[in-house]
Formats: sequence, C-alpha cells, structure tokens
Amino acid sequence: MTREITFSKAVNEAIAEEMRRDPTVFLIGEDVAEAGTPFKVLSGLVEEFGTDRVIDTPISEPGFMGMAVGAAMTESRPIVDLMFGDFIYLVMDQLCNQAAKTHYMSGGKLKVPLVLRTNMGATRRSAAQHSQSLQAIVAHIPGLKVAMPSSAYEAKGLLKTAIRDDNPVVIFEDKLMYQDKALVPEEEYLIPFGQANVKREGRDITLVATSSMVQVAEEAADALAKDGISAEIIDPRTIVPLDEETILNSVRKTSRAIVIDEGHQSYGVTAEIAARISEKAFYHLDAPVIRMGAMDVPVPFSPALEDLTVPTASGVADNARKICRGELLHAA
Amino acid sequence: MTREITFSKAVNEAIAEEMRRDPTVFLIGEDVAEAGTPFKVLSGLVEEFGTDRVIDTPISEPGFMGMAVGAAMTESRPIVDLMFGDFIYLVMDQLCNQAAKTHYMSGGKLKVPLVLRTNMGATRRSAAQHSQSLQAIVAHIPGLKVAMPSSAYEAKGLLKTAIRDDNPVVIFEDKLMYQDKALVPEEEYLIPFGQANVKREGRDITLVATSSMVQVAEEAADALAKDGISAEIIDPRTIVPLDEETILNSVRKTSRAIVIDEGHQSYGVTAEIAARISEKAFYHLDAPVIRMGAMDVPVPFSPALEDLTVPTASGVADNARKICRGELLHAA
Amino acid sequence: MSDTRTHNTEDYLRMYKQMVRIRAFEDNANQLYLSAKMPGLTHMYSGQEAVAVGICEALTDEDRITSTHRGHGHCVAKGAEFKAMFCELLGKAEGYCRGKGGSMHIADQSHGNLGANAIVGGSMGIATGAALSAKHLGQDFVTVCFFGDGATAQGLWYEVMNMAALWKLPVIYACENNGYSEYTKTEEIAAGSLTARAEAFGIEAFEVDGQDVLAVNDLTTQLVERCRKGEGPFFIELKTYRYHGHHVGDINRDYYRSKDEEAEWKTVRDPITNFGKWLEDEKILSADELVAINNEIKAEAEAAVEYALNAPYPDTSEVDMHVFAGVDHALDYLGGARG
Amino acid sequence: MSDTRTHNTEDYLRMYKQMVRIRAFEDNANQLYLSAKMPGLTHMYSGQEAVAVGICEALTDEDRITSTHRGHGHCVAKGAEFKAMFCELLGKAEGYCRGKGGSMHIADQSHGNLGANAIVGGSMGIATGAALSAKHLGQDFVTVCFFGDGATAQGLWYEVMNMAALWKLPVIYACENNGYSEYTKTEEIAAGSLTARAEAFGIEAFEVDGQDVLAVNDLTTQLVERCRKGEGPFFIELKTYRYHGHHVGDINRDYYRSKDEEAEWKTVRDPITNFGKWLEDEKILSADELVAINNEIKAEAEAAVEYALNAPYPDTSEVDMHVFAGVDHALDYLGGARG
Ligand SMILES: Cc1ncc(C[n+]2csc(CCOP(=O)(O)OP(=O)(O)O)c2C)c(N)n1
Ligand SMILES: Cc1ncc(C[n+]2csc(CCOP(=O)(O)OP(=O)(O)O)c2C)c(N)n1
Ligand SMILES: [Mg+2]
Ligand SMILES: [Mg+2]
Repeated sequence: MTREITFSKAVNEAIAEEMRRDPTVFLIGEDVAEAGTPFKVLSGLVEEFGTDRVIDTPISEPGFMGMAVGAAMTESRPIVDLMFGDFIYLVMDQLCNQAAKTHYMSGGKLKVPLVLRTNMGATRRSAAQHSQSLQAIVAHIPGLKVAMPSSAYEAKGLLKTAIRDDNPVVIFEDKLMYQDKALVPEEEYLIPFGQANVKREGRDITLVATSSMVQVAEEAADALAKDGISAEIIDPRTIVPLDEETILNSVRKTSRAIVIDEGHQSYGVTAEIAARISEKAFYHLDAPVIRMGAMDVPVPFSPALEDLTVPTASGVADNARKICRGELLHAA
Repeated sequence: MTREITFSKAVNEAIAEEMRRDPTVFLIGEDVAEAGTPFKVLSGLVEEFGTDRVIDTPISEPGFMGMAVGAAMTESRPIVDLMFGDFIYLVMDQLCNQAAKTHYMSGGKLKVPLVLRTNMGATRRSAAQHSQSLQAIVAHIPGLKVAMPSSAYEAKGLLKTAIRDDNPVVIFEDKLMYQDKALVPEEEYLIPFGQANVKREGRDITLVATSSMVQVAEEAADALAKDGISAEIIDPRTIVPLDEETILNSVRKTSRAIVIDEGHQSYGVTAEIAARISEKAFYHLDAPVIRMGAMDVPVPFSPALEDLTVPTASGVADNARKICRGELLHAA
Repeated sequence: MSDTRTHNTEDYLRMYKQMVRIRAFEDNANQLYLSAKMPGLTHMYSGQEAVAVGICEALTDEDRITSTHRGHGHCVAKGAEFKAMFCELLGKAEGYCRGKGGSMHIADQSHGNLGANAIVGGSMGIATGAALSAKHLGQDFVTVCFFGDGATAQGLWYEVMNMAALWKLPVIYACENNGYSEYTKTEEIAAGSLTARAEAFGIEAFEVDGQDVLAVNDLTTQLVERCRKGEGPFFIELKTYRYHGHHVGDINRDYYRSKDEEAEWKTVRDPITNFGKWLEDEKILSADELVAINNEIKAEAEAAVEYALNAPYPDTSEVDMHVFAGVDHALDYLGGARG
Repeated sequence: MSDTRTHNTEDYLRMYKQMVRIRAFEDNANQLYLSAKMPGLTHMYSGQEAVAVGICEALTDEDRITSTHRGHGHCVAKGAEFKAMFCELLGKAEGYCRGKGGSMHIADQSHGNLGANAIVGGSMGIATGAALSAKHLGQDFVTVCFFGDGATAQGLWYEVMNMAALWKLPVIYACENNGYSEYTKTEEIAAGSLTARAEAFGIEAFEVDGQDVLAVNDLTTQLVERCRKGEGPFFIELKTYRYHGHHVGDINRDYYRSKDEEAEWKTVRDPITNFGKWLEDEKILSADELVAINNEIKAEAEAAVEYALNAPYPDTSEVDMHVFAGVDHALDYLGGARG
C-alpha cells in the first residue's frame, strides 16, 4: 500500500522507524526537540522518544558534530541535525578530518556510523549565508557518503539506509521541498546507495539531475516532449557512491547529456559527472556535455537577482533543444 | 638580473617586499615570529618588522582567520599563515561565509583584502590530517581567488599579486617544494591572476598540471619526448580565475589532454578543468580527456601505501602514450 | 533610570528618538511581512532598543560595530537612514547593500556598521579583527561586538577573547541576553556564568539592565574611554527581552514562553515608555512633546516604507557584480556559469 | 610524593613499570628517527609519564581515552603492546592501524584508546561524545580527554565543556600543561587562568603536579568514581614538562627555552627518578630491583624495535581498504581515481 505524504513527513517517519528499531540511534541538534526544528520536520519525535534521545543543543555546531563522532565511535548511532547547510563550514574539521578518516586511519578498527542531515537550496530569499548547496565540498572528501533525495520517496528510503550504514553519511534535503508530496509505501523499504533512478526513459538526451533539479528536469522534459524531443532523466540519488554505470548507459543510448545541480557550477557536482561522462562515454557523444549549476556568485537576497542564479526548466529545455538540433553551444 | 633561490626564500621575499611597500600589511599565524613557522619560511621577518606586524597567535585558527577578515574590512591587509592546508576545514566558516561573501553581500561597500597562505602535498609521511590538498573545496566558493604556485618564480610573483589584490586570496604552497630552487629576477615583478603559463610547447598532447604536478608533467614530458611524443605543459597558476583560453587553445592544437592535480580526483580540480575542455574543445578532441588526481582515499601514513596515492610521472607518461597511440583507456 | 554623568537635553532627546525610531522601523517591517510585501523572514529588535541606543550613543562614526541576524536596531542606532534600510529589506537597488544583503546582512559602512551576520557568533572574529586593525594602524577607534546569549555557545568567542585579552585590544563584547535563543531558554543552553567566562580570560566583565538606556550609555561611555586608553577589552552582559517571536513568522510561542511573561516585560520594563516617563518626571520633555516625537517618527517611517515599496529592483546585470572588488562582472572574469 | 589512598605493592610496581615503559618506548622512537629508520616525524612524551600513567591506572579497559599528537605515552599507559606500536610507527602491516595511521593516529580500540589526533584539540568533541554515548547507552564507562596547554586555545573545548556541564557527562578534561605549544611559552598564548575557564561553566577544576604519579592517580581515582556517580564533568590541569623538542626534529631550542630550564626539570623533577626514590625510601623496591626492571623493559623495547624493523609493509592492495566500513575496496565502489 502507498499513500501520499510530504517530504517532511517522510523524513520524520524514517527517523521514527529507525529509532524504534534500534535503541542506539539518537538525534542531536538545535531546537530539534519541542520545536521540532524551524522547518518542523522533527515534530512529535521528542514526545515519543524523550529528551534523552532527541537532544536539544546549544548553538555549538563544531561541538555537537564532534560529539556525534565520539558517540559513533562508541556504539551509538547519532543523527546530527544541522539547521542550514551553510553551517557545514563550521563542522568541516570534525566531519572531514575526524569522521571521514577515522575508519581508515585506524586500519579498520574504529567505525563512525553517523548521519549528518542538513539542507540546501536557494530562492527562499534567505540570502548568501542561508541558501548554499554545498554537496560538492563534502563529496570531495574520501570516507563520506553523500545522498541527495529528490522526493519524499527517496528521502525516506535513503535516510533509513543512511542510519543503518556503518559510515558517516551526509544527506542534503532541499528545504524548498519539505511540503512536496509523493507516493510512499506504507511498508518498510530502503533505497540502496549507489543506485541511480531512471526517473523517466527517453531516447534523445539524458538529463542527469540531483535533488530538486529532478523536478526542474521533469518540467523541462515535458516541454521538450511537446517539441518531439524525448528526454531521459537520471537521478543519481547518491553522489558518493555515484552510479556511473546507469548514467553512462543512458548517455550511450541518447548520445547527449546535460548535468544539473543546484550547487555552484565551478568545481561543483556537475563538473565531476560531466567529466566522467565525457571521458567514459567519449565515443558515444554527439555533442558536448552541458553543465548547469548555480551561478558562480554568492546567493543574492533580492528576488530580482536570486531567481537568476539557479538552473530553471526553461533554461534546461533551451539547452536541450540546441544540443538536439546540433547547434553548438560552444562553437569552436 | 636573475638568481637561483628556493621557493621558501621566494615567499619570504614577496612578503618582505610588500610589507616594506605597504605599512597596512601584517602577518598573523602560529609560530610565525621567532620560529618563522615550522618550515622556516618566514625566518627573519620578525627581526625586520617587529612583533606588531609579525604576530604569533594561540592555536585558534577560526579565531585569527575571523580577525583577519575584520582587519581587512577596516583598511588593514592581513596575510594569514595557516600551518597546514588540512586546517582549512577549521577556518571554512570565516573564509567562505564571511570573507568570500562580504563584498557581494554589502553591495560592493566592504572589501576584504586578505591572503590566506597555506600548503598542500602528500608523500611527506605526515598521514591523513597533514597531507591533504584541499584547493578544490575553496575553488568552489564564489568570492575567493585561488593560486597554486609551481615554482619559486610563481611563488613570489603570485604572492605579491595576492597581497595587492582587494579580495580574499588563498595560496596553496606545496610543502615538498620549499627547498626547490628556480631562477627569480632580482627586480620586482608580479604575475597577474588568470594567466596560465605555457611551461613547455608541444604538439601531440596537452598536460594541464597544477603546483608540484608541473614537475611531474615535465618529467613525463621528458620521457615522452624519447618516444617521439611532444607534450605541451600548461600551468594554470591560478585555478580561480582559470585561464580557460590558454588551456583550450592548447587542446585545440594537440587534440588530447591529461589534467593532473594533487587533490583527490573525485569532485576535484581535475573534474572542472576536464569538464571545461570536454565541453568547449569538444570538436577538437581525438580522445577522452584523462584526469589524474590523488586517489580517493585518506592519505595513508605507511610509505608503502602513500606513494601509490599520488599521480606520478610514469603514470602520466603511460596514460599519454596510450592516448597518443589511440588505445582507449575507457573502451566503450 | 540611573544617570551618573551629566548629559545635556540634546543627548536625552537623541536617545529617546533613536529608540522610538527603532521601534517604528520594526513595527513597519513586521507589517511588511504580515502583508506579504517583504521577501523572506526577519528578526525583530523590539524590546531591546535601550541596548543598541545606549551603546551606539557612546560611539563616534569612526567607531565600529558588528551586528547580528537581529540587527535593525544596531543599524538605526549607529546612524542609518530609514529609506536605504527599507529598500534593503525589500531587495531594492537603493538599499544599503543594493538589495544583495537583505535584513540579515544589512551593513552601513559610512557609519561604521560592519554588517549584520546570519551566522550566529560569526562576527566575533570580525569585531576583534577590527580592534586589531585599530591597534595596527595606530587609530583610536573602538569596536563593539553585539551578539545574543545563544551566541556565547560558539567556540569562536573564546578564541578571540583570549587574543583580545593577550593583546589588549579595544573591543567591547556586548551580549544581549534576551533570555532565549530561538525557542530555547538561556538556562537550558548556557552552563555556569557568562560574566565568569569572560573573566576567566582576565577580561573585566559587567552586568547591566539592558532596558535602562542611561545605565547602558553611562557604562559604555566609560568603557569606550578606557578602551581608547588601551585598557580594553571588556565584556558587558545586558539583560533584555525580545517582544516578538524569534522571527516574524514565529507566532505561536506558548510552548516555549508564556504570554504572561511577555506581557510583564512589555508593560513594566519597556525601555521607551520608562525613559519617556523619566524624561517627563525630570521635566525634560512634556507628554505632548513625547507624543509629537512619536508621531513624527511614525510618519517618517511610513513615508520611507512607501518610498521603498515603489523603488526599483536592481538591474539583472547586477547579479554578477560585486563578487570581486575590481572586477565588473564575475562571470566574464571566471568564465563561469550563467545560471 | 603524596599518597592518600592505600595502594598495594602491585599498583606501585605497575605504575613504575608503565612509566619506564613509556620512557623506553620514546628513547627508541627517537633513535629510530635519528637513524633515519622512521618515516616522518614524531612528538616525544618523555618527561610527562606521570600524567598518562597516573590517569590511566585509575581507569579500566572499558573506560575510554582520547589522545593527542604527543600520544605514545597515553597509548602505552592505556595498555598497548610495544610491537604493534613500533610497527605502526614504521608503517608496517602489524601496526595497531595496519600502518595507515602512524604516530599521530595510533589507536588501540581493545584498551579503550580512541586514538591520537593530529588536529590540536580535535579530540575534545570525540571524548565528550563518548561520554554522551555512555549516558545514552546506560553504560558506566568514563572518558578522559588528554590535551595540551596549547589546545585550550581551540574554541571547540568551550563548546563541549558547556554541553558536558549542562548534561553532567562522565568526562574528565586533562590538560597537560608542559609550558609550551610548539615554540611558544604558555603565558604568551593563554590569557587569564585555565582552571577559571572550566569553572566558568560550573565545572569543578583541579591543579595537580603532573610529575607526581601518585598525586595524579589519587585525584583521578576520586574523579572517576564521582563521574560514575553522575557528578562529572571535571577538569584537571597537570603541570608537567616535555624533555625533547616539540618534535624529534626540533633540536636547536635555545631561541625559545633555555638549557638550564630543561636541565632543572630533568634532574630535580623527573617523575620516574623521583618515584623510584620514593619506592626505595618506602622500602617497596630495592635499588637493584629498580635497575632490573629498567633493564628488562629496555630489552623488551629493543626486541620490539627489531621485530618491527623486520616486519612487512602492508600489501599495496590495502591502499583502498578501510575507506568505508563494509566495503572491501573503495575504488571499486566509487569508480574513483587509481592514483
Ligand atoms: C551558526 C548558526 N547556527 C544556528 C543558526 C540559527 N539561528 C539563528 S538565530 C538563532 C538563535 C540565536 O540566539 P541569540 O544569540 O540569543 O540571539 P537572539 O536571536 O536571541 O537575538 C539560531 C540558533 C545560525 N543562524 N547560525
Ligand atoms: C588545529 C591545529 N593547529 C596547529 C597544529 C600544529 N601543532 C601541532 S602540535 C602544536 C602545539 C600543541 O601544543 P600543546 O597543545 O600544548 O601540546 P604539546 O605539543 O605541548 O604536547 C601545534 C601548534 C595542529 N596540529 N593542529
Ligand atoms: Mg537570545
Ligand atoms: Mg604544551
């Protein structure tokens, strides 16, 4: 049986189910208990699990991130709530020097099973320090797994997998999607890491899109369909590990690709995926792989400017049309 | 007139000259004064400029990085010494949320002219927390410029430019190159940002290499020359801004490219440069662009393992030969 | 009201007006939110006016402040104009930051306001660095670092206090303890004593009633003078209260604080009402004069809102301007993404 | 020597031996460096033995510690073997971390040593989190967080002290104040008082002579007991001294500390010599017995060095193992770079 629930509810269910199943799991972060976070994603959990397992912290991100690492090294399984993805800079040392490297540095003796839940996404008029999509910088660090759910269905399935994983996992939730609904099974399910989802099949062009960019890709695909262009949409679901095979297979079929991600474009997620496609599907490509990341500017507050900085469905469709028509975007 | 000096001496000269020229410049970091840093790069500066301008700090990286931002906003020009590049995680918030965004967020009113000098480079048997090459994660953040000097000559010219730049600039020095010598003019010179150096001209393949990987590329090019393969070496010198044109012109000529950088390969610097080449020189490429970054593992301590993780000249030469012979590295 | 210094009437008048200006600004900002005319969210300063005004009136334009996510009060108190402020809140080109910063990043360079900050505690390094700059450049400006009780949980504060103490920097750490960080009471997130934390670094620490503008102003004036003589740094804990929710959208607050508590602060401890009463008692201003001031400021604020609502947005070409100083358009410079 | 508890001879003997074992380990490690047989650098613990031993002898194997870049002493004191330690220092497969960690990351999970750390202060969160874990899982282990005077400048400490105090966590912060951080004297980098910094968070703080193994052990034993009763956290400042340079390569130290100062500590305050004398005075061990112990341990250390020098390096296939728990080879899993 499936029912429609919000992304927010899906996250909440995943945590509640895993906390019921495994008493070593606990939640820690700012205003996660009574307030249930500013986005109200965690409402109700403290009532069920109590303040010993749903722990409100002071505003000490490095501190509670570090504590989660220590707790994870000693048989607990913490889920860290980082209120805004932009605060990831504050926890980088504990995340990247400690959590990510401990298993390796200890020659496999110590484990750090923790989940860092945080968010991403602009166009919420939250300005430069509350709008960043920083998945690329953590994806660069060996030892971390990185998930980017694109709907309530993925949010639940990936989060449950993350909580059971014996490694540090960072999950980026798009804060603009919390109220979006999707069909989610009532029965338990998990989504394995490293398995991309072919969200829509198509023949002419592959759109590889992460998180909320999957919606953007779908809207673009709808528009393209009207022009007789059949777009295949691939949602990697995790960018570490990355399901290269599914992406390459699609591009080998369509011969064209656009990669869309809401992080800044330069040195971002689109670079890695585009570089892999360009290298490994080289002889199948009819056109250069086009990257569409967020503009390489801090996120501006003004609505008149902010909306210009993120990839849009019409932008994707335009590029797709040009590629399919054989118009060179970067004529030599 | 030129003379041969070490990379270390070049850095020292750049700072001394700029501090003489501009009284608003000061140095701040751990053990920068009497000790002249553990690498002795700054020896002698405190004797000339005094402890008011060569400031020893407590072990408070976020703190003194933040103070540098505030000092830069109020007419000083701080040079921050971060002892190991691995500590950049500790200063990410002050660097990326504050320094990088202040000029933009203030609509151009506030400026943050500061230099963050730090290092990179493995194979020094310093293990996972003292060997990272983290240039990719700062290159991803709009508002930061990122320089990667490849010799004493670049070290001096780029650092002087950085100190005069009105923006936050991060310079990564390869800690294994401090004793390497190069010819450096006695006269003052600056190296503008965003101008790649064609280190060696060639016809058959382009090797784009950053920092110490330029040496690796040169060694590879020497080996290739013996096989009759003529390699062109491009040193971008700054990865933000990136001199795309020089790189693309080279690849348009040679039709083949390998990109080499000592940061981790996935989601790293090689991804961006390879993606840009693959996209913008698409119709000129005879073979896929090959990326050679550091292995996607934390840096191991054991010499038996550590040396396996970084790109080597023989590895580069092998790949170059295969490409030039038309052997597909990633056969479809 | 405690008033140990001799102020002249002008000083009193300015302090009163500045507090009323902040309240008027916030009432209008809240209204803009409630009527869905303002993009995003904002954090109201109402209730805390005596802190910003008492402190900023002890400073010159050369003195610097750093501000917080709850920064409109600091901005007004440090000398900013309504029009450019409302324009900024609405993302308009005439805003202090050309609409790029918004409420959480409003800065006013010309009056020494180095900017609001959306990272709690994020400006503690900046403020201390400005103080280092003063020392380094041989200038005598003082920097005040505003932050909330919640921000004392950020490790950065202890790092910079240590350096400020070691190097005797001219910085004043002003902690506005309004009893809450977001939806959590201060005692749940702060162990021990805040003043003891500063004192442990050898920093002189003071507690003052943050609802008493004269007490705040007197203390700050003394400390600013001492800073200029090289006797800094200092720490002040100011007990105060925010009248609104954590942000404008935080309407149902019963689960974390009672309506009674709010009512008590508003009726008994309002900094503006109480100072107004004192001015009347001391015969410095009459009741009528007070009303006239309030009305005038209200009208000024409303006119500024009107102006800002009609002001133009920045041109889309501005989107990649100001990424780098000295670079007109970042995308040309970087060859980067066009969005 | 102060000895308020009743120890039995075995306890004394073990403490003495453990201190001698640390010294012997370090002498050999230093020798390995000087003879260019050890990859990289390492930081010697010699001089500080009474701290690690006094504390670790008050702990069980279930109790956890976190260690530092100067971590060999903690590792030995918490129960580690010479062979696996020397193998680790030489990057050999039989090392505690299969050669992947080296001196700065040596960990010994089986005895509760959560690992050395190359980030100064980097383990403060880990230690406090282990204490949270004990509380969360209803276990009664205590965690000791070792760090140096220099590490008190890291903001992280204040963040975790605050939470430890709020939540009464069973953690003991043990600051080994050896007077220096790298090439800088403590008073140049630490304002105010270290004990006051902990006390400001409502944490009971103690100062103890770090050269007196019994004093350290007595205090720690009391605090561990109190931690198990839920009376933690605690802070101890241990005054001690490092005999060698900051690291093995720091040979010329005149510019930051005098030879006289070093000589004084080594001759008058050596923790091993002084405890040995006390054991003799108390007639617990004879001079001959002490010499015999020293010689036996020396021989053991040398044999372990010999063993480690001849031990094999890890197979190259291990390079991408242990990146992820549950994944044999990371590169297959990631499709990443082959280096
Ligand atoms: C580093 C960081 N963590 C969390 C937040 C989210 N946040 C915004 S304001 C706030 C509470 C701040 O409390 P306090 O410092 O007392 O200031 P007040 O809001 O009471 O003025 C929090 C947690 C943030 N902006 N920055
Ligand atoms: C975050 C960080 N900053 C700087 C360093 C470089 N460093 C290594 S040890 C050390 C001094 C540490 O002093 P202290 O904490 O007193 O320990 P000690 O060496 O005296 O045992 C420094 C600065 C580091 N490893 N990590
Ligand atoms: Mg508050
Ligand atoms: Mg020390």
